[in-house]
Amino acid sequence: MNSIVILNTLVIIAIIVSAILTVKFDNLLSSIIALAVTGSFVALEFILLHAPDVAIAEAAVGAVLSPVIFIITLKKVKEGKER
Amino acid sequence: MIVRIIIDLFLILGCFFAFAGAVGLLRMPDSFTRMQSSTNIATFGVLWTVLGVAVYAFSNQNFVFGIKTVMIGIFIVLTSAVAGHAILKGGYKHGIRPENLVVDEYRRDNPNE
Amino acid sequence: MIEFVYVGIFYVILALMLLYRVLKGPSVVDRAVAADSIDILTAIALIVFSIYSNRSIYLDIALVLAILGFLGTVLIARYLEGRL
Amino acid sequence: MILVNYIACIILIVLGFYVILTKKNILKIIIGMGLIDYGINLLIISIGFNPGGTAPIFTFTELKPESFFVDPVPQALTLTSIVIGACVTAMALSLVIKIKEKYGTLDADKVRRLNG
Amino acid sequence: MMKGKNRQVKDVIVKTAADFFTPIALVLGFYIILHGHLSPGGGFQGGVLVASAVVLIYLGYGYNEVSKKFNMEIIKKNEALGAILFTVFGLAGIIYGSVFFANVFTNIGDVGDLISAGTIMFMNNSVGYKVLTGVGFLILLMIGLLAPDNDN
Amino acid sequence: MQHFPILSIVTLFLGAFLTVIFGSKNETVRKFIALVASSISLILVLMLIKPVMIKNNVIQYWLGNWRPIHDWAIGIGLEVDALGLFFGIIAVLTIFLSIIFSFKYTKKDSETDKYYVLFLMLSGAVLGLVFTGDLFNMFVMIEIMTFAAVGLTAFRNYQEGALEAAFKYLVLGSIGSSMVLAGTITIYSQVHTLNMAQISALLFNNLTPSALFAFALLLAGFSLKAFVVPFHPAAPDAYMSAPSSVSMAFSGMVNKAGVYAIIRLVYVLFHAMDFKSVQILLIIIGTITMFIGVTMALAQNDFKRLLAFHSISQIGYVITAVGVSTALGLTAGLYHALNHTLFKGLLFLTAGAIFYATGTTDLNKLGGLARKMPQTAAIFLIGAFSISGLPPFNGFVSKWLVYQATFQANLAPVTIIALLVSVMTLASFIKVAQSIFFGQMPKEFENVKEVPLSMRIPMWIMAILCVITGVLPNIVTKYLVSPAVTAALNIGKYIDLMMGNGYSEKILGKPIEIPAVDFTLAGYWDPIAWLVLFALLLIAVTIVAVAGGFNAVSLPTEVDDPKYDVFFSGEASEHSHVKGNDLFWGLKHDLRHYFGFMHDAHSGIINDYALWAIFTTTIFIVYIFLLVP
Repeated sequence: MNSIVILNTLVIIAIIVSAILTVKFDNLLSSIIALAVTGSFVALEFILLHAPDVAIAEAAVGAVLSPVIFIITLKKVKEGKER
Repeated sequence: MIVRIIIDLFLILGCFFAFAGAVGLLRMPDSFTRMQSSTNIATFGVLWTVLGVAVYAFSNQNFVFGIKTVMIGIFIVLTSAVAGHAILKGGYKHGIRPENLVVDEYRRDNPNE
Repeated sequence: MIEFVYVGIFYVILALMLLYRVLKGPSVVDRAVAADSIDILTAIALIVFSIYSNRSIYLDIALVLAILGFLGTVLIARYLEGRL
Repeated sequence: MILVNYIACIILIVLGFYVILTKKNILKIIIGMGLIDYGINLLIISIGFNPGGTAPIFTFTELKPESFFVDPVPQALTLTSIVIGACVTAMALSLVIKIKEKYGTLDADKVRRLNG
Repeated sequence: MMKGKNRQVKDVIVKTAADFFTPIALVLGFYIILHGHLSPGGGFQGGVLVASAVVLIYLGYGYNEVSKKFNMEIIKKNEALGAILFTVFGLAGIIYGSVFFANVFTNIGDVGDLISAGTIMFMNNSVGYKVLTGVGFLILLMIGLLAPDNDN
Repeated sequence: MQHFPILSIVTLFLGAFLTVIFGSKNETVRKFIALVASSISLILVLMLIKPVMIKNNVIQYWLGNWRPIHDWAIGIGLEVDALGLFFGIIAVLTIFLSIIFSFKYTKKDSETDKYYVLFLMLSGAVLGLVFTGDLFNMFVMIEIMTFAAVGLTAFRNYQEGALEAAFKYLVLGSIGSSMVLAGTITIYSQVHTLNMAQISALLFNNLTPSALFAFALLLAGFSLKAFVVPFHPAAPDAYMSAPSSVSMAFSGMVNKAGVYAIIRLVYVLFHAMDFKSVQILLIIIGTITMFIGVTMALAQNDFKRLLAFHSISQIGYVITAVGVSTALGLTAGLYHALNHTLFKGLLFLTAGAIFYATGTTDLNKLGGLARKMPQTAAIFLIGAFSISGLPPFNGFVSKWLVYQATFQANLAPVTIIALLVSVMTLASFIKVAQSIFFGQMPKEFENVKEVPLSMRIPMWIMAILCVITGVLPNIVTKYLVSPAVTAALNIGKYIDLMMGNGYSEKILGKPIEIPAVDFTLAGYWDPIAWLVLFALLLIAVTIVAVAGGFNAVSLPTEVDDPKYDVFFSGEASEHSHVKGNDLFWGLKHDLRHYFGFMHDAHSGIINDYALWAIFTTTIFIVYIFLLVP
């Protein structure tokens, strides 16, 4: 049980750090990448909390669908300074 | 018992290669070498870990588990290669050049890009 | 099977280390590569956790991450190439 | 274990609100809305968690007689919430594209023709 | 146009990967839709996965191929068809003497089979159909916005 | 009978989907589908009046036949009591008339298939919201409603600001939905059920800190959906840029859905009206809402934006009256909600007719249209008299009830503010009438014709309803309002019918007593009291005049503008038309600091609006934690 608590805490720390990165980046493309990373960590956390249904939805939406539409939008509005 | 030792060996190997890949990704000097190091995670780290898990599953007669795990390993190896190729090419065309470059063969072969 | 959890913890620590590269990475390429590696590490941690809790249904999520996780990276590459 | 989750949810929600309040790029504001979604979904799932439980899906093998399920209702709620969040994100992004075409900018300070 | 054709030949690795992974993504998505009442996942998740196969095809072949393959108007109508099917399966509960969303046809199949669980399975599949067409429509729309940029 | 509520919801959604399939090419088909769906839904809901309103039943319906097991609700239930049905009737009426109006009104738009799809989804979501008995289902319906409303706001995206308004609405609405969801799940974490009847039973005398937190979050979220004041700034933008038929639906249904949710929350779910502090909170919010709404409306120059601010102001009346928490106050609030739907829908339709005929709603460009559009002018006057509370029309009845309720509850300052707001409403509608229908007609409107018959029919229906509800208040009160009031106060019955007989007694201990509903519609006439009231009113006006005026800024008399010249007969009459801007300039000049401040506060920047919403939510949380228990 104890090791699961450690694993959970680590994943939570990863979620928080990547969320802070999402907020911190001024470059939109980097921000989107950090958002996708947050999404995959959140999916992992859902599995640790035994919610596989939600985790699949989160992995499909947060790590696949939403980066795709965000990047297409970013390309369309062309404001990302890519470096 | 011998199975346990094999599994542990596989897992330790996987951990080692993944660790090496991560350290490389952190410590390498420029984007291209970092990219090379990240493939370490995707190939050797994944492969050994997946093998270990699969051996455990098969030894416990849990065939669904083993087959799914092996499939995941194969897919990760294939997709990460594709992703690495694409991101390298994208980065190069975007204007990121390796440091200490001696011969730029891509530029030599595709002079007008 | 308690040792599988330790493997998972190790991989999550590696992912945390890679977040430093996401933070630092001088160019978007570095960030994308690090994010791709984090996806892979997440998938492995998922495998390990699912065999720890002995539910094979958890592997579907890892399957999704493994098959479709590279889409975002390739799309970012196309974006950088300027021919999306 | 759960306390850490609650703290993380609050941090995620606060970060999302921080983005909405301070960032002037409307695309960034949508990213902030995504962060709020993550925080609330995590909150719901954490409320439904039951230490020692397993996923509320019945399979014939792999389930021991003494194992029990975590609360399935919050998972259903979160699923709905994720679907709605995805729809809202897609809608907002299409609006952003149209706003960019019409206004020529993404700055929230300049997208203010309706005021007073 | 010539330039675009030239490009397609060059990026052979991504194209091969798209060739290889599109069927796998489709199979995975349909597996998740069809086993929605047995394993994690269901209509929405599988639908999103199937729809992201569109992105794969786009990455491999470019917009022209995608726009040749798919007809937006028909996809839109199919999405509404999925929604109508869902509602009709809900109404079947009323028609067979019970209340809305009631689970009728429960005598089909055994517990744990692919075809079992009565109306729930049908509703799950129609949701999957709706989502895969709906999200596919969304992605096609988004890609279509990029099409003018793609030419120059 | 039992299936009517779900069928009325499903019909609308089914109509939306069928429109996509069959109506994407053919205009007639989609109009036919929309008309059929809305009229079926109208008939189904109206047939519920007899059992629910008159015989005082409550229809309960468990989706999928998941009834409560061991006194524990596990399924999603629909529960139609008189309160829900009251708002349901308002909603279906609005839907039906709005769809008839939009047949001709959207003639110039392309892609009207999307219009009908989104509109039918919006109306289905509102019906689902008022009929449901499940807290999470309420959230889902609110979210669908917001989504469809955003789509409809952006429908005329060639117009100035439609996209911007839609974006602001979307961001604010998503903040509100997050608050509602967080509140819902906080309640769930305490009582582990989502059925509203069971929550109501389990939260009785059991307000733990988490329940209080949930109450504050839900109140803030629903207030955002009802657009009360600190949350309002998305509303005028959205109402202004949406098509008029949709603006009517917004003020008729979407606002009312928020009001319904607030009533359900404070009366049924939390029994919160027993607390004096919650009453005071609602009354303060409502008073601020009606005052700021009307003063902002005075300063507007666009007809629809002015109407939108009036809509906010009238919602303030409703919230104030609901907050008084006596039976009379609730009656006043519900009656005013009904009337608001009627006259505000009427006014929005008038705005739509003017836009259809002339292509603009800017008050400074219009004028003298009464000669060209006599019927529209007559209808507009009926609506304007109703909203300003002139005696034969319905606004008088409900406003009188509001004054009476607040005055009986020893809240004379609120009564004074309500009177003042009513006066300002009349003033601003004089401005509208002057600048649109009377005065000089600009030359470019020589060829304006009356709008077609299918647009006049819903306007006339609403006008007649306005007169009927104004002339026959006793009948309306007896058959529509007072059953709803009784249902809102009779919580024990609500719980019993959902969870099985005896459940509420087991949990609540004793049957909750229904307070006697005391209607004295003839009016409360106590001469001394009214004398004091008028004296206070005079003093208030004096204070306002003193506070704003008496400073020595010279008035712009020496400006060389011909419109300030003395007017003699026989001159060219170009400058004799008094524009909308020019009316009440004295008041605006005297109160210029206030108006300037409010104008700057409505800055149009989304970050500011989000800041208002979040800040007010924080205040709610702090207030409720400090004062409620």
